Amino acid sequence: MDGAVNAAAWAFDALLVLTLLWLAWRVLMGPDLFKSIVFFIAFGLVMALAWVRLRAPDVALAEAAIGAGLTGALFLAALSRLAAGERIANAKRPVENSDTGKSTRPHRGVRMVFIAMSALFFGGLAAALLSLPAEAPGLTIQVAENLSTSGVSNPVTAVLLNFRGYDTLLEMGVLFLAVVAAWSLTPAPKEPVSPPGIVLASFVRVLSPMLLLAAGYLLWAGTHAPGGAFQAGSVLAAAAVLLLLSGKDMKANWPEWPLRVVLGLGLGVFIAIGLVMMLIGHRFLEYPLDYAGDLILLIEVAATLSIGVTLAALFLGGRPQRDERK
Amino acid sequence: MNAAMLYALTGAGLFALGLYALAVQAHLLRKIIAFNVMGSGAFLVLGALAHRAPDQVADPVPHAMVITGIVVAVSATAFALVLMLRVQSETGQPHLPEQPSD
Amino acid sequence: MSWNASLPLLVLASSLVPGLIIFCLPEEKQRTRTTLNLVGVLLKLALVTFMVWGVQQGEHYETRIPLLPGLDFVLRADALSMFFALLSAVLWLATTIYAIGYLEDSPHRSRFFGFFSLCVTATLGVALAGDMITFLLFYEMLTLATYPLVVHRGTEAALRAGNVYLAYTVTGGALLLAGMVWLHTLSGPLEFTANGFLAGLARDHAAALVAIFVLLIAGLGVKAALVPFHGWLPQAMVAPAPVSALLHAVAVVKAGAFGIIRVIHDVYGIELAAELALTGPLAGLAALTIIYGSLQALLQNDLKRRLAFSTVSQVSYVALGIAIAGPVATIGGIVHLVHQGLMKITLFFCAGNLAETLGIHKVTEMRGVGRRMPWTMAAFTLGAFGMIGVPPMAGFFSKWFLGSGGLDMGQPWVVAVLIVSSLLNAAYFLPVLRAVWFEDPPEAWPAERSFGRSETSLMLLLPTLSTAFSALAVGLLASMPLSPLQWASLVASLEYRP
Amino acid sequence: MGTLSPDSPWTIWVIFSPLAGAVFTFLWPRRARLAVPLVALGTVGSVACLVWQVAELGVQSHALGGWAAPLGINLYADGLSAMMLLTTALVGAAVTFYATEYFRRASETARYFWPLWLCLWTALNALFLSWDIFNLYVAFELLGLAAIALVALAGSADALTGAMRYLLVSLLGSLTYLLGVALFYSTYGTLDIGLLGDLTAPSAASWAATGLMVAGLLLKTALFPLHFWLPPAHAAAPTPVSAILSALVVKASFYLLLRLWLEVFPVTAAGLGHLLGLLGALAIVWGSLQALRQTRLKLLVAYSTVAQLGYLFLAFPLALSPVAATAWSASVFFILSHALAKAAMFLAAGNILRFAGHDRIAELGRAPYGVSLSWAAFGVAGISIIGLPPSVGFAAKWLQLEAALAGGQWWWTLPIVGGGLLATAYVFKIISCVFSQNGRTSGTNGISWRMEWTAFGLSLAALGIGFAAPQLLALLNSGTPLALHEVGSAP
Repeated sequence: MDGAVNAAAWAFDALLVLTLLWLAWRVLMGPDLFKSIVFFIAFGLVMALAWVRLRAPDVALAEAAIGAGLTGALFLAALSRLAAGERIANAKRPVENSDTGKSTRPHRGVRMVFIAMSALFFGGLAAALLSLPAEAPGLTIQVAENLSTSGVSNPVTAVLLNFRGYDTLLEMGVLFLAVVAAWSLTPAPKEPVSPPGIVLASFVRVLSPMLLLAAGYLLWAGTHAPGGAFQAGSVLAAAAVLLLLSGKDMKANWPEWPLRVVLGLGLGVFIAIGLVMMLIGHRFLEYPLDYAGDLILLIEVAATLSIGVTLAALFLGGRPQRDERK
Repeated sequence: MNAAMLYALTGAGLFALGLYALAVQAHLLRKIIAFNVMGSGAFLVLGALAHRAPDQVADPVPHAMVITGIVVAVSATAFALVLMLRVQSETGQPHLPEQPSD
Repeated sequence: MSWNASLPLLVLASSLVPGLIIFCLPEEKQRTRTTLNLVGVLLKLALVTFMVWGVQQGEHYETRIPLLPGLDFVLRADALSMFFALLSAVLWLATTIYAIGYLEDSPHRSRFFGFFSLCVTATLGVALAGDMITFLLFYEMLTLATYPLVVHRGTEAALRAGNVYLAYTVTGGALLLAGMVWLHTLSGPLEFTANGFLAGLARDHAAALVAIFVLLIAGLGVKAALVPFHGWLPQAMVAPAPVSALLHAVAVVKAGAFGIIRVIHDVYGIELAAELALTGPLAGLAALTIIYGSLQALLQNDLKRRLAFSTVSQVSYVALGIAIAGPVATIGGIVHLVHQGLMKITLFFCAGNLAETLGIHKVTEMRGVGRRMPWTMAAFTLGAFGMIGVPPMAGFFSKWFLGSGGLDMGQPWVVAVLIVSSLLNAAYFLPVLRAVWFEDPPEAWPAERSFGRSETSLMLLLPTLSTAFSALAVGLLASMPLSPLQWASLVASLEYRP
Repeated sequence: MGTLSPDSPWTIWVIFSPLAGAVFTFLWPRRARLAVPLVALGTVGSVACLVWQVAELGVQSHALGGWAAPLGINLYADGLSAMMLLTTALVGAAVTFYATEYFRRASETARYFWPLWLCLWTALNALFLSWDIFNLYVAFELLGLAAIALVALAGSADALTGAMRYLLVSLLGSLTYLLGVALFYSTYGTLDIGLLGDLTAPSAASWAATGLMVAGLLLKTALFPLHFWLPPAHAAAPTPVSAILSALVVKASFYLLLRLWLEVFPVTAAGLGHLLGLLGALAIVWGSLQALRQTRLKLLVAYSTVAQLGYLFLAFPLALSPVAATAWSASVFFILSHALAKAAMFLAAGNILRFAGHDRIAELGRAPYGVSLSWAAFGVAGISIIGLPPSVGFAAKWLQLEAALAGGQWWWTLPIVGGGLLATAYVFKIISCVFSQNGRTSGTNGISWRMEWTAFGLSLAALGIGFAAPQLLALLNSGTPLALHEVGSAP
């Protein structure tokens, strides 16, 4: 009986792994960029399945929402903007640059060398992996022992927001920086990414509130079950992206500064709480036992908002255009 | 060898595949996609190895690290895409020019 | 910091500070610049004189600042350093006045005098350096400060000469550095000590010490223009005349020669150097340089190039005197620092006067110039006689001591070298003198400028006459107390204390 | 609670002063000119206090969130961290001062300089203080993204392609590093540098991890032959950014390599050490020759960085001897020296570029007289780059030569000494322009005194700080970061 379950599990794992590799190959080497991106989204979803198999539901959620969903959307948006840019370039110089979209591959011999090097790399890495001792050292026990004083009951959330909260803080910094950096590069492209259709618009009208609800649930659930700020934030961003896709021109109506404030909110609240803890005599980011849960929730709410808006802003691909109109 | 190790090896394979694509693909969008595949591979190695002892409870620390890594990756990707579009609008093409030989 | 400890720093500051201020002065502030220059010169001269007096009274002047583990920045006054310091201070006075006259109305004077002051600061630093690392500091500073002077004119030729100059001197500095670090790893501190500080290492590290010696002498030999490291010196002749005077008589070649004295006396110690058989080859190299320089000088038609090769030859007298490794010859070598300085600076001033006043650059153009510029050519004659070694000029005493020192040490070949060299000196100077005084002047000079009743600008003439006179005086008064010769004897006696 | 007393955790303020500044300048760009000096002052002050703590009280550590390693993340400051922070603070303050003038004409891109630069400063400080290899990865990404965005700020095609290439290299380096982190964690079950140091032993996995991390970091440090991305990016960036990148950012990845080498990697990496030294020597020669060949001033300065980075790597073979601490100290001194001098050089070059309107070396003659102080800065910085006394570059070179000769590896003196000669050649290729009579008289754009004096001040600091070498050496050895793994020192 056990054997049969095991065999089935093995077969499933093997199938999953082969699918992953095949999808990756199609993503990387497929001739058509659009198809590659679609395959990439599929790849992300299968990857999420793999994370489920590895008993990492939090990661699976994050991978599905961010790794597959948002990254895929970013790729699609970039591809359509690339095409638009190429049309402009071709309009200017119709003859010489007609083949810019096609990627030029290096010579066969060079490719063989790269193949050999990648294979060598894989071989070495695989040998190192296989040489690892069977018993995995880790921090499972320490996390479990301290979970009760962390303020939350989901161990991953405890690690993310308490034990290794500083990592998460810097990661919020990276997100914040990504927006600043993207805004510094260019104003957001003016044309809507795709023309809104009636079906899409009504679909979005139904879906957006549900997504908001889902985000709220994920955020709340994160304290004791899979979920948390990043997953919730990305769902929030998904709602925003859908609204943008359906042609809601949010940037025109909104003044810029609330947007800036929300973008900085997560990081700001995180730093402020850390420093306040320090000023009242604790370590940086050390939450008093009684308030740990509340403080973490406060940080998560702020972070969720910021993450959602940040990811949506990144999807827009540049700074708000208000500045250019003046 | 168990299932977790299988996933870890797959992670290494994805990383190597991405590395190859990074080397041979000239289109910047493809290079950026390759980074994402490599990143997924690295995360898979990290997550799967923590799980390689059969009957252990999953170690949450690598999971947290992977989530952090995914968010960092999406930030870097988003920025890279904007930069790619700027390169295209300045130079007219989504490739890097040949390195001036030095 | 006590007075005695700060005095060496003040000596350096007396030219460094005016130099830095001069950099910031606008070009047209000529009077301020001249005042600053002269105040700096006189202040430095006063301070150095005071220190000379102090050293004679047994005062101890030392500045010490830690620099690296086991290594300090040390400025210290001893007999040898004050000897060189006083020479530099005095000749700087003459050169500064000369340069002010020479560069009247030429562009970039603030820049020129700024680097000029840095150059002298570096020379004084070389003189006062109490350990090798401090010596190296100022030795490199000297390189950097003289480069802008060499390329001052900014022509293609000047820039090329500057590159050659840098290539030689920086390589020399690098060799010196390598030698010093190696020495440091063997011996620890690198402070100059009378009779050297390496005696204890001779048994275990003899080979290393020889190699280090080669590195150090090669590094110093570049500036001292020892063959085969002399290539930069004739090239650097494109620089303005005061710079040439400075390079040849006061700063650069002297710093190299002075460094050789320091290495042999105060690093290795003359006994150890002789024991390791280092002095013999050095003496041979010096002798070779003496002959080679003289021969080359004979072949030059350009006056400044002829003088340059003469320098190559003459400076090696210093190295020769030290390398003979006997007390008498050492006196001859050390005193030649001063004697050659006075004579060679006179000759370069004269060359500058000829170029500035009449546009004469070539030896063949000098016919009959004695009638047009009698004072200048009188000074030139004194300098030339000194170089040949005619008594009672200063150069005679140098050669006398070198020769008798060589005989004392049982090395009669030295006398032969000196005789050949003197004959060659005579061969490249006497025909010039004959042409100057006894041939008829041409119809017109290449580019004549009028200076009223005087034969040339007084700012040019006075320094020339005073250095020529000094070259005569130090010879005539050689036996007076405090004459360079007596002072050199004192320095030598410290090294050869029984 | 005495939080601001001398024993308060200045490590925290060192990281969060600039980060708070970054958020503030993003939210209120119009107040940036007012806030930035305060932020810089706060950061430099915090660093000064931390350095004082390290010098007087020894190692400072702070368990973030109250969770000690291995569960939590420790901040850790010893002499090495203090030196890096100090270097960053010196250059950072100067560049901040310079940039207030450089970006005076508020353009749309200029207002993003401040949050980006302050993020970068945060990342640097975080990197120098973090004691956790995964946290270092996050800090590294922060650093890389900020640096790349700053390069792209120049907006030209050169800058954008340079930034893009930099981005690709940076991401590749980070991912390779991350894979190494994964291997270390799954072998030893901890991310803390100190704990890992006690655990690591030679094994296939730890060797693979070492290899991956070293490769990633070499790529980011631009060690020859992985330097190809550096000169275009550094040369095309806006002037203050060029200074920051060359002075600080490449040093950060070297610092990390050094730290991991000393603390984490299995100790017997002799072959790898010699390889790194060899590449360093080649970098010195190749970078210098390339610098000599350049016809543009900023590219010349950028290639000089490639060459100077080579010196840092000579420590790896030199430390395989009883005088390891000397060899490592030399590298840290090179970092300090090059940071100050190269920042000064880039700022000076930027002034000259802005004044003359171009940076073609052949046409720079006679341009100098409007910006003579910048030329002086270039020259004085050149003294440090060449390594002449009394600059701190000389101290570094002296220590390195000493390590080579005392450690019985005399052949390394050849690149050290030869590099100085080549450096003289390319520095004076520029300096000779001042004296040249060729070229056109050009230059109409006035350069404010602040921009000139910042460059000059930095170059003077590089020259004069050599006199503080004994104190710096004492600071560096606080907590003996360099003496932990002296191979072969004990019988």
